[in-house]
Amino acid sequence: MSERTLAAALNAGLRRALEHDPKVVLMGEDIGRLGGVFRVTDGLQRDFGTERVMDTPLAESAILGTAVGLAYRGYRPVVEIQFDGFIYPAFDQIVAQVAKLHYRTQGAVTMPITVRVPYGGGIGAVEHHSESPEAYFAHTAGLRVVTCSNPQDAHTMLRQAIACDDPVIFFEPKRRYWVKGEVDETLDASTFPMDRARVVVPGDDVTLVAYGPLVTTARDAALAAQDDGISIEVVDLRSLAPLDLETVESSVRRTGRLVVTHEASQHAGLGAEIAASITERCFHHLEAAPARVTGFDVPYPPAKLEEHFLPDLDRILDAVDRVLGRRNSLTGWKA
Amino acid sequence: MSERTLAAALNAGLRRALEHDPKVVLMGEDIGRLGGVFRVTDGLQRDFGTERVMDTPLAESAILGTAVGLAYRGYRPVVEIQFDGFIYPAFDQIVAQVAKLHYRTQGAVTMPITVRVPYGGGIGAVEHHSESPEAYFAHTAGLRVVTCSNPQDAHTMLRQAIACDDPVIFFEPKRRYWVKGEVDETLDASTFPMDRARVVVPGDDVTLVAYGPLVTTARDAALAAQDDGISIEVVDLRSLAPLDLETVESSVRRTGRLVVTHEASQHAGLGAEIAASITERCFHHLEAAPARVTGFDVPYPPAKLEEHFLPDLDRILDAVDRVLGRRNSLTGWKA
Amino acid sequence: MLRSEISRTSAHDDRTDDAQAGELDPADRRAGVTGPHPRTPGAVLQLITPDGARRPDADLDPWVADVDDERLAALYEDMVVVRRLDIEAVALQRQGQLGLWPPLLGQEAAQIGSGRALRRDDFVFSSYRESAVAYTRGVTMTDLMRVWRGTAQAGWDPRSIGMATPSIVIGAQTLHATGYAMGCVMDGVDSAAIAYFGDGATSQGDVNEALVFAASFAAPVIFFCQNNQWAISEPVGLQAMRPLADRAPGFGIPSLRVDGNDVLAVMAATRQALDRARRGAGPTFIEAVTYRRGPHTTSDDPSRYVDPAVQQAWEAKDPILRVERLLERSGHLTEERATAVRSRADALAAEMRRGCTGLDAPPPLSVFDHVYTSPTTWLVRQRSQYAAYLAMFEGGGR
Amino acid sequence: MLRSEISRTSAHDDRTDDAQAGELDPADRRAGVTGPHPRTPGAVLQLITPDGARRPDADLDPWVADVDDERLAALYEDMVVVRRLDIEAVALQRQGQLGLWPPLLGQEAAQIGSGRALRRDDFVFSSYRESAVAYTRGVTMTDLMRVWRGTAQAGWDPRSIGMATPSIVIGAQTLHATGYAMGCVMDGVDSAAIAYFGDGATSQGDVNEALVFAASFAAPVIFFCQNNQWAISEPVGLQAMRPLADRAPGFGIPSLRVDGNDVLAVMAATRQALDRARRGAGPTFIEAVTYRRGPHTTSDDPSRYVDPAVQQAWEAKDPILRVERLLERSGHLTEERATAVRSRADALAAEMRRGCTGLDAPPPLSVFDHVYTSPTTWLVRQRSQYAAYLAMFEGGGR
Ligand SMILES: Cc1ncc(C[n+]2csc(CCOP(=O)(O)OP(=O)(O)O)c2C)c(N)n1
Ligand SMILES: Cc1ncc(C[n+]2csc(CCOP(=O)(O)OP(=O)(O)O)c2C)c(N)n1
Ligand SMILES: [Mg+2]
Ligand SMILES: [Mg+2]
Repeated sequence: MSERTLAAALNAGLRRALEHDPKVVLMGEDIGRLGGVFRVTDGLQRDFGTERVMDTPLAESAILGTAVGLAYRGYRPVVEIQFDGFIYPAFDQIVAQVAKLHYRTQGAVTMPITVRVPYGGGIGAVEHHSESPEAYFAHTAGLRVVTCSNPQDAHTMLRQAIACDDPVIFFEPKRRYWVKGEVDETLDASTFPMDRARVVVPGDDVTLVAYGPLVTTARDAALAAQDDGISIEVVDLRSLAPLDLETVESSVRRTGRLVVTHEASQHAGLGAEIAASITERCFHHLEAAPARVTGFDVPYPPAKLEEHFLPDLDRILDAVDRVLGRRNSLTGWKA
Repeated sequence: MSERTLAAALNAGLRRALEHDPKVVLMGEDIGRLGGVFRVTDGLQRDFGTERVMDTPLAESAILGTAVGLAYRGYRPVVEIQFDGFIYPAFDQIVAQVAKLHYRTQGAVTMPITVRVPYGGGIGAVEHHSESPEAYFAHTAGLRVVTCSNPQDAHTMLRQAIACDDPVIFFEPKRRYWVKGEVDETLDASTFPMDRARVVVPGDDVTLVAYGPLVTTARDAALAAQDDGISIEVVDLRSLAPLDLETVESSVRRTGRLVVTHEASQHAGLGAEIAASITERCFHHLEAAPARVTGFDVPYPPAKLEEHFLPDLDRILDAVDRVLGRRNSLTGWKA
Repeated sequence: MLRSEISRTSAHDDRTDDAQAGELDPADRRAGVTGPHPRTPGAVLQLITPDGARRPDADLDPWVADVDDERLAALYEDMVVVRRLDIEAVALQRQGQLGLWPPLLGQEAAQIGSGRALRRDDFVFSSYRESAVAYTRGVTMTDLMRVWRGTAQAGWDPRSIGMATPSIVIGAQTLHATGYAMGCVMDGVDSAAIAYFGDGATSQGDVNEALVFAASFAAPVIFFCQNNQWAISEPVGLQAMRPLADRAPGFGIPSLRVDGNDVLAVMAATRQALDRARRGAGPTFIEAVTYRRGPHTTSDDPSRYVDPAVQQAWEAKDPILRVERLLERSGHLTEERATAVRSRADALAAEMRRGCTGLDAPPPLSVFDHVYTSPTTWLVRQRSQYAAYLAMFEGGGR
Repeated sequence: MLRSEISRTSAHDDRTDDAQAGELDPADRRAGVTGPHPRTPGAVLQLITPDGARRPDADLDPWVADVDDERLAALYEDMVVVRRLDIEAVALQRQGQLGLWPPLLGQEAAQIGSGRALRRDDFVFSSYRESAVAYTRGVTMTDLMRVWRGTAQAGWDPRSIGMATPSIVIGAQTLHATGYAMGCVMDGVDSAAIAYFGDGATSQGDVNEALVFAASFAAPVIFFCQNNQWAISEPVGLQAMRPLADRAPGFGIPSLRVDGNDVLAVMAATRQALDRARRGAGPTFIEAVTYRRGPHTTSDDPSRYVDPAVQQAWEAKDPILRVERLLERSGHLTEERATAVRSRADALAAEMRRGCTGLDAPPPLSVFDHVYTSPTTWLVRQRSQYAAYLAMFEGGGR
């Protein structure tokens, strides 16, 4: 047990995976001597060599495509995409090959590929460095999509992802890379599977579903709401595909109210799926329509505007007020 | 006014656009002498020349990327992607460039690009030829995403898409290419904008939202339901981004019941967005949770299994029964 | 006119060494010289002429020194068989037994010559048209039919056959082959990967990225490009201004341009490339110059774009006929043997037909199988709901 | 080891013609010969040596015959200015006034020499590091700051400047340039497009597809690759086994390899390429061999991967110093003039600083502007809801 940043917890996870399984190889741009632009792979090439920690030429489709070939050969490639906005050149290999090969071959070929993607905004970056493309992958059958919100999960879930025989898109909340927390590396990875959601703050009045970078914000919102006498249950989704709807459902059956938040745009985002699925499952328990607090349906804006794009504590609490029928920003608003 | 197949209506739409505006150019694989694998561009290269109807090398990213350059130069490229499953190599150019350039340049540069994509299943094809990737694009801010269900709309909407200064992903329901209908080429394109949904069958008990290839199926379902004394209102969505939620909303306010159907997988698909949005807007009018009838959350299956993937009349009617509280397949089903 | 359709064809001439030597202009010469073979730029390596004459070639001959008339006859038999199977598959499609078929007529030598050069432990990553390669890998007649009949998305177990499931997305497989080859090096074995792709595929980003990675990692991979002159209706001259073999050297990958209708030359080139791969000398690019004599697939209508005269010219360069002539001349193709070859081909075709027509639709609920290595709660639920739905009908319908 | 880090550097030697002539092995020679210049393979064209000597070159000289000492002095001034601006921008970033800055230190000649070769009606598609090119296009000091301060996603109106907004996605812009160039042909004008990209970018599928399309459509586009030896921490030797200029000829595109620290050679090469483009002779690929002397961006830490000795060697090849020496020798750089140049640079730097610090955050609701050319019902609603939300706080908060 030691205190680590989220980035360091990932680094330790990669190290453990490299030690544990000789078939694990790391690939990506600048992951070697530089240790990755976020230093998540710091020191790994030095310790495991250039054959297991490979700097690749600058071509994302090729990184994924060669990872597929390595998987055919029995390897477990762990691929780094430098930033969220640079995963799109690899989209074809991911959705048409990585996601479908196990299905296509009726199980004969597995694709134990982990794709690590630093994602999300809030770091004042230039374009393409702040996106949340998780819905594209969650909509793609055959992929597992997960994201972590704290150092312990970062460590454990990454090891689970690498050990998983299915392809996993592993979204890392880049603005939380430097958040610190206790990490127990000896925690048995199997005790809490990566596809399970977790109630991180128990509560009775409203279920607040968040994931990745916004879990911290959601916790803060729950804390702030206490002062108003509102009890929020915060669920950290962790897995975006498949969704652990059971955990959300059992919470909403108690609270009767659901707020979902994510940074990605609203239209056809994950929030829609959670709202729709929970409505299907708990229609008669719902006291109000599920509310979504998300990025707007605009491209990611310039850094100086991102605070007006990203959900924050106040916008979340405003939605909490809405599902509780309290005065909120839409009180009196007319379309 | 003349009777045409949907494919011929599109062909006539392209012809009109080429005649009308010298800046319109067509690009794609095999669209020239062959006239496209579905013959949608038949005869156009012969009549407008190789400079306005261009066979391109076999590279989708380049087709979109050069279309961007042509748009910079003032052209209105109309691009054909040969099949749904081959749009992914162009994904980066579409989501990172085409969708964002107008926003990025604060309106200085427009991207009047139309991307025609034959999509959907039901034609007994091999892999990658039956997909419904619309949600990926609908989730991408800056794109307009539309689809047509009949020859008249095919013709008019395509002309509207080409005339539109925003990029439009134009999904063509390939299994309906040979469906015939009356087409009035003189219909003023502006009378009914392409971003408006249309009630194609009026009804009182259930609102059934469909688009593209399933509109025909939805109409058939409405007809069949009449025998059971059930009155279904069928809404042809036409535009998937932006959504015309007003039309759906005003229908659901009357019926209190919503069924949405599409071929794409369910998880984070368009159905979720429609269900969630309508729940937000009409929560107190809903008598039952909106139901979705969609492709399953599996990769598109081999041809001999596609009937067990695609929504059909019976599966739609089963969901209609469900929202009506009638006996249905889930009566007595236990999770 | 934006580009000249006429001028661009010359770069793709298929003439062999001697014929072409004097005709290229100096600029072409400069740009066109390829890897380890300091030959006439753009020239096509050949060992058996269309007339069935054996041409000596100092570079290639050593690689097929072991191919005596007996072995050549075996290659001949392979080619006759795969042509027969191809004809049968077309017939099956016409009769509604297959949804689609991509004929290989004309490309038998390119596929047999390369496929037979491989070792069991090598691994093939192909496109959709390589049924003859699949045949050389030992794919059964029935398995060959699955994808095209629509009963499965893949016909065989890639690992046991040593051949990946065909890639329908153009070019994607070249990266898979490169990654696999990187894995061979890591494993310390001298197996190689071979990627099959078409002339049209060379325009795809993926194929070029594969060249970049293969060069950078010195991967033991063969890029085997069947230049059959067409990508559906598009001539190779639209894809590339230079012979395709000229592309690779700029990436640091040596290339060979070989007569793709000459089974012996193809085999020699492939073996040479495999030898480089096994020696740790990295990737090789082979352009096999051939011709797609059938439609792109059974859905295609080549009458819209093919010039019959060109088609005829290529028929004269038939890959089987030239070996037949050579073997006849050397007395190794007796009437008896020819008959035996034909009946073996017929027997396999019959086996294929039986296998094909015997393939039934998979059970409905198998649509949910193998999405993940272990079923997820969500898919189990979806499946069970669909089972409940199907059960409604069993009981006599809704 | 999977690949040899050492052996691969040799292909990227930056030595000029004479120096390198005898050293390449025959295979390298064969593969390395580039387009219209039948020179020593891999050799780097140069007109001004690092010592400031003017080297004659029969091929290049005619293209800069008009560049007398006065004009050379103007290029010198340009380079001094853009270096000064670059230094100011780095300082602004360190002071928290910019979010990020990608320095161009060392690449002044490559950008000024090419930028100044362009006509007003040509169009630039660049990457993020080409602020000196933007300067030649007349972008204002304030506009140059917008993207990096984070007040906008684009700094200027591309159409009025004749330069697209920088492409951050590596390689994407090469396709835009190609399409634009195709449009020039259709319009019957002799304008050209130029695409700027880095050595790392050459590995991207998009860049290779751009070469395919440019060749196929004979597009009047210049592929201007600044080989600054690094893609963040990755040396060019990881991306390519051959000099980058060797790539294009295999696509049917002639190429030039030029000393990117020699403003005159760069200008000559670019003008030659532009002339080909205007004459309808199609695309040209230029590799400008240079060096990124600063960090990748202000966020980077090159001490992790740069060898100080290599860095020093490149400092000796400084692009400004050599012109300074040449002009001093010819008496065209008086103390007076040098002072004038410096104060102009300082003035512009001050203007840039003022412009930068004067840029405020855009109004909150502008986040909804320009998503479409006309607002959609849906966005109008989202905007109005957010306005209602913001209004809550104006009234004294929740
Ligand atoms: C990415 C992608 N785009 C388009 C297609 C549609 N398509 C199928 S085959 C083909 C032509 C391929 O030509 P070539 O590479 O020469 O192979 P050949 O068919 O001649 O064997 C095209 C365009 C595809 N399968 N994949
Ligand atoms: C598609 C894509 N992948 C990754 C990145 C991250 N990235 C930004 S710059 C860079 C290196 C680019 O190197 P090069 O092309 O040589 O240009 P230079 O920075 O040297 O000017 C990388 C990997 C990106 N911007 N786009
Ligand atoms: Mg072909
Ligand atoms: Mg660089």
